[in-house]
Amino acid sequence: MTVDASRGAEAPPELVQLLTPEGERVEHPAYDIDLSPEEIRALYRDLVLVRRVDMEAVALQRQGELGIWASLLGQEAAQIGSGRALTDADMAFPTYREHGVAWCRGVDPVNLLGLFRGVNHGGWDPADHNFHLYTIVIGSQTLHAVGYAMGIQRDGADAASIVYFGDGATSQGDVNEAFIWASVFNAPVVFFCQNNQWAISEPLEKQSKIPLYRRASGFGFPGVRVDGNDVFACLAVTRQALKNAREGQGPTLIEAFTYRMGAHTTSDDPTRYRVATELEAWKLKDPIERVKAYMFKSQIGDQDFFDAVDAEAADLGRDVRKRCLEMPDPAPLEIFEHVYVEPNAMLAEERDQYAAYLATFEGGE
Amino acid sequence: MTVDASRGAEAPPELVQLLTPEGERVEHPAYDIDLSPEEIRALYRDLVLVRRVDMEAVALQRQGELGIWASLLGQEAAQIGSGRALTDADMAFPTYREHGVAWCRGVDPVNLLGLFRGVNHGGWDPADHNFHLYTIVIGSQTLHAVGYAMGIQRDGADAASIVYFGDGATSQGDVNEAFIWASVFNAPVVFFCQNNQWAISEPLEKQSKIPLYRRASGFGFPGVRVDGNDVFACLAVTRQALKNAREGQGPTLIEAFTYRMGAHTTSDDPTRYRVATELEAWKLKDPIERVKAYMFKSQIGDQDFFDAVDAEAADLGRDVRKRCLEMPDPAPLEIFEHVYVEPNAMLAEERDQYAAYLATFEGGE
Amino acid sequence: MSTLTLAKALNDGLRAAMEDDPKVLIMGEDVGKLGGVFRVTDGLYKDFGDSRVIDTPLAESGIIGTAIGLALRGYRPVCEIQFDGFVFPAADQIITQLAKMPLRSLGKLRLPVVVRIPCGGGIGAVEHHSESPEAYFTHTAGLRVVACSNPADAYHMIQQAIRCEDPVIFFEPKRRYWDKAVVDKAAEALPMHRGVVARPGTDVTVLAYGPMVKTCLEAATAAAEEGRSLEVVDLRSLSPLDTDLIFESVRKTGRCVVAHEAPVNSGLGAEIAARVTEACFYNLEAPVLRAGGFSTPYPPSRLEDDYLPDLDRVLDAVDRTFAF
Amino acid sequence: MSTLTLAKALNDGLRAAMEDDPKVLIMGEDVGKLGGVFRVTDGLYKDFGDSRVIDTPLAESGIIGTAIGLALRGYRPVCEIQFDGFVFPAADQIITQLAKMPLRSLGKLRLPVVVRIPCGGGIGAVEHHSESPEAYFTHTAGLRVVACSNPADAYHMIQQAIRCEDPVIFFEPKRRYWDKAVVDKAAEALPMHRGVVARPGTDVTVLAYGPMVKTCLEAATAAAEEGRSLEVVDLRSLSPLDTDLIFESVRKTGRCVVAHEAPVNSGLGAEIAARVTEACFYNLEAPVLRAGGFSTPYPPSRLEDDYLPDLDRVLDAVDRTFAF
Ligand SMILES: Cc1ncc(C[n+]2csc(CCOP(=O)(O)OP(=O)(O)O)c2C)c(N)n1
Ligand SMILES: Cc1ncc(C[n+]2csc(CCOP(=O)(O)OP(=O)(O)O)c2C)c(N)n1
Ligand SMILES: [Mg+2]
Ligand SMILES: [Mg+2]
Repeated sequence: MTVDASRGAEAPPELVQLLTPEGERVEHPAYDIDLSPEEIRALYRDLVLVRRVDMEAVALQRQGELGIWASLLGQEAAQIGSGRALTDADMAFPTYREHGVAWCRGVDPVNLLGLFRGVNHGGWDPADHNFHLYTIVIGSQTLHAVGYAMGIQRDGADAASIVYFGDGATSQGDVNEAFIWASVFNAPVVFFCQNNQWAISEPLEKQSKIPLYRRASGFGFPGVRVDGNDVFACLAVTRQALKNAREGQGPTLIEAFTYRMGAHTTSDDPTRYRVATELEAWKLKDPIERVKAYMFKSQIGDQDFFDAVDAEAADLGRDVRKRCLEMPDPAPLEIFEHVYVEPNAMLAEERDQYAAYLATFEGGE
Repeated sequence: MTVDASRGAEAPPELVQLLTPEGERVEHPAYDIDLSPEEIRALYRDLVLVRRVDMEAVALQRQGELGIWASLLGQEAAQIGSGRALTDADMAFPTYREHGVAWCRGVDPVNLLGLFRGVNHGGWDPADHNFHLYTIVIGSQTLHAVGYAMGIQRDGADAASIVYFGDGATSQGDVNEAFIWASVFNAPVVFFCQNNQWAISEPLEKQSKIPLYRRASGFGFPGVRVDGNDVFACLAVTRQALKNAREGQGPTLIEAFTYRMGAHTTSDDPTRYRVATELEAWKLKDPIERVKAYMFKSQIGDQDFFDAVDAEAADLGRDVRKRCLEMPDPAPLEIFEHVYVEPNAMLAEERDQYAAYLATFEGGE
Repeated sequence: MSTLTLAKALNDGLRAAMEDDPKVLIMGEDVGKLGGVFRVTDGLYKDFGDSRVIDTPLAESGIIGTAIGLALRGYRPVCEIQFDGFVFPAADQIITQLAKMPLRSLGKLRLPVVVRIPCGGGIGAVEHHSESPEAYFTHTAGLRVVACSNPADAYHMIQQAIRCEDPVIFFEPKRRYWDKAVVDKAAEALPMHRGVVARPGTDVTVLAYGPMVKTCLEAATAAAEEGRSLEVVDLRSLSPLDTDLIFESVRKTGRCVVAHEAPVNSGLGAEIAARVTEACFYNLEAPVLRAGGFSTPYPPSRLEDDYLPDLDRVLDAVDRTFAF
Repeated sequence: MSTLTLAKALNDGLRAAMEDDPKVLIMGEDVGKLGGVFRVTDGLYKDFGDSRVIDTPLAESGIIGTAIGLALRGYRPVCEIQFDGFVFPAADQIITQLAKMPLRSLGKLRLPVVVRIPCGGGIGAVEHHSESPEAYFTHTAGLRVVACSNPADAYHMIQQAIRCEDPVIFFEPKRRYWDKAVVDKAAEALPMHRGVVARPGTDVTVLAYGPMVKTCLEAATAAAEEGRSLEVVDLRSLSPLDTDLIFESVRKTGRCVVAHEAPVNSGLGAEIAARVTEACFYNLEAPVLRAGGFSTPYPPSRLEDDYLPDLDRVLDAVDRTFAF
């Protein structure tokens, strides 16, 4: 794998693909990957399990247990491929859809549900997993990732940060400022854009006239487009970009070319704005099926293995559901917790007044 | 002049130059210009007169007649060249330094001084000159220019908008959003960036690692770098970009490579952050001297002509000074004028109260 | 006369404005084919096309900034901010450009731009989707700020806002989008900056706007059962305030409560309290009290019923004014 | 004990903080070689180098956004916003990210970021260079907001702000940057969120902060000559407010005026008036009155002496409280 070829902004590489939709392994001059059967089985398992968690979450939302859910359906390979490229020391900054990355970082899936159920705004400790909180305000986390990377630089640490965002996000000023900062400070950061073709109802043409990976060239760092439904390619490309970052070669923009198979969120109705044939075409490029086909063909996985993973997935789904329902509602006075780290007299007074008010209902109602 | 060559984002043209610092006319494969002696004399006159206005303003500031002044010294060619490329129907959006463009648009120089003297925030009617108000908040006018261009599009008018901004401004989110909007909507707008090498004390390296004109390629439209001290080249390149815009070919980014010969503003002390040799080197590239040398050599201007222009400049300077000092201070109650177009009862009450308060001093103090 | 939801009333109002004036444009994220996430622009794209209903790139500063440019060219853009919490990327364009440009031009430039903001909580949403940022804009001179509370006002006020020559920040109470009422489209509308007595009363003035009007009307019904008469004023206009109406009511009742969803601290209720106290000092039997959101970020939705001032909290504030 | 300008006191305070803690960073436009347009960071670049004193690209959202990232990595960034009017491009990062992230993480994340904002008018500047945007931030839960008024406070408060585990918006009164006073660096500093009685008095409480403290002290001197005793309180902390101190003073005097440069409408004065009225209702002889900037954009500088509340306007408000 030559570094130069992968970084040549002048002559952008074509879509990087290592596994075709039909499950054929193919070569790419700049990127390759050597995975053991075990590693491949682990990736397959990841893909299936995160899809199962996602499915369960959609069902929970339908049943009124979550307020809303943003499904990752179709984007599993982009998330698992990139997520598994990270070392423990690397830091990831997600949007609201990176359930697959969260999985790779060891975040308990039930913790992801808290935000969508409305019991908290994020239930995990970012430091425990080097996985930041979900960010809903489009694009703002890109600057945090760059700042964090500037911190890594100052610490002289062997690490990088990676930040996830969508195709729509590329239009936000913040994202472009993040590109500038990263370039100017040569920050060890990887910009991982999941181009799932849609920003709610708006197709990519509303955000850019040219392929998104080419945006990077205008800022002086390399951009690469990878088949976002190909977990091998996503892994290879992200690994290389992180390595470059850690080695002082600065940022890379990765455009993972994929598709949002479901609605934007459970509140959305995509039939209002996109045609069914598009979805059908992308179904043929499913990120899981191609790995399965490859594993079958190359005898890396047999039916027993696939059945075992399915069974594990079913268990996981049940477990997630059960623990979701058990999640306690926060107590009213938690409204006032954690707003400040240090004491705040004015807020304490509001809190006390509300506590006293609540007390008047005790025994009543 | 072939359109294609000038727009090829893939293979960016070198610095476009039509007149060397020594006053030699040179050719450029993509851009050329055919100017009559009269037109050249007119450009020379423009250059000298705006420099004179600027000089007078600096002097007025030193004498306490202006609160501050942002000098255009060194950037005359970029401003006159681009300004003279505009048709009456085109609309220009300036920063706070476009005194030369204002001149081309027929704005009375004294009107520019109002803002810096503190008698108003902008004393001309933008519609009278198709020259918008000065904008101080860096970069925000770029979006206005794009929106205006979208209006031109909707009107089906034969016009374009042009927006001025500095090298520092390219780091603002707004400017990059403007690039996106312009590209996506194919808006008839020209982005004219005067790269004067400095954003107050920060050299270009703090804003970008690669030449600024290349930023455009990441957004899918052409960028071109022009010798910003060459009035012929600035005129040719801007004319072409405006023509392309009007003809439905979308935006162009022009990077006028120039130098801020003076302080950032009269409040600034550049000796704190830049070396004198830099200034000396740029003095040799003066935008006026090269035209003068060329005119002498090619006998387009003789000593009488140059003397006449100098005399006109001296008169203009005197006139500007005189009328600056005559500018009346606004009356206190003007604070409340024009905040709203339609009546506003709450503000009217504040106004009346203040008027009554002021009345208590009458005859007094 | 037709019975409309608040969302549909806005939709009809936008359509009427677009039919009246070809310069009116709709801009925002997902306002086109989708008709907006709340369907307020439903059908407009189909009928007016993409040159008048513009799906924009995903950037709020860009939306307002280009709307300003369009307004400078003679258009009247109506911008949708998808949710309250996403207005802040546009803060600079709104505060330093939209609000100030007319003044800066000595009145030569007019910016008839409307910024529609679905606001407030109560819909079980995730963070940033339930906020009430009105005080940021009432503090910004140069802007007009209004809030509708019911379908009839929604229909008329959105058209008034579009006709207004000044920029208008237009708040829409998202938890009331689906509330229905009869709308008389032919009726003569109250001027946009006038408030209205939504329910007359004698004992205490309750000032509210947007989503809280309904809550306060319910509180008034409950209070009436206990023999207390609340006068509920729907402010409608947040800047300028209809102080004549407010003061008249407080002078009559001698007591005043202001209710809003936004955090109390430095919220609009403070301004109203300060003005009422100054103007009605000798009429007040008690200080103006505020029933508002707590001075914390909006909580996760399972806590929003606690966070939002409800009927009980409004009545509690009313009770407290009688304790003075 | 040394005699310092307010700007130099800040400079010394920053230097002390950087010496104390290697995690403290300075970030902003022109803060490096130039030392900031007001020279508040003068010499720090030379002594601490470009990894601790960072000249950033020209983008305020980027400054705050990357400062948040640095804070997440354990640094303590002190960001300079060059002038008050340029904070708005960073509004989203401040309001939706900086203010809320600690809460969002259930307290697991801390963001000890200081945002320094030279504020206020009176220096003859062009537009956007003379504003007082504090109310936007006092209305934003999750932020702490303070304002220094004199060199000694500047020296101590900037260090306290940097040591604070919460984000702090730190206002510096630019027209007082060159005011000199003796600073006792070894003195024990008052807690950051406590106000102080700058001049004791008996007849009326005058509340002020930042640049207006000096004006109000001068007003008190003038009033004293006419036999009226003003108690001037320097609030220092704008959120949270030191309400104990404020109420104590008003309970004593029975009258209260709040002075600030920011527009009156929905300004911080409103919040103070509302709180004082509620807490001191029976003590008040008159409503709390406000002497503030008008509810207009900041005017061209030749009008700023009219716009800014001066000694006479403060005294006029005082007089009016005696007319009740
Ligand atoms: C600043 C901001 N504006 C608007 C929204 C509302 N919104 C949520 S998701 C979304 C579309 C995002 O599209 P994209 O970046 O492509 O990510 P995707 O959801 O497709 O993964 C929008 C407009 C938001 N969350 N933040
Ligand atoms: C949003 C904003 N931030 C900061 C400033 C302060 N400021 C005024 S000019 C300037 C530098 C601008 O540099 P550049 O864009 O290169 O234009 P130049 O002045 O060199 O023409 C700065 C930082 C401002 N006016 N607006
Ligand atoms: Mg997308
Ligand atoms: Mg510059």
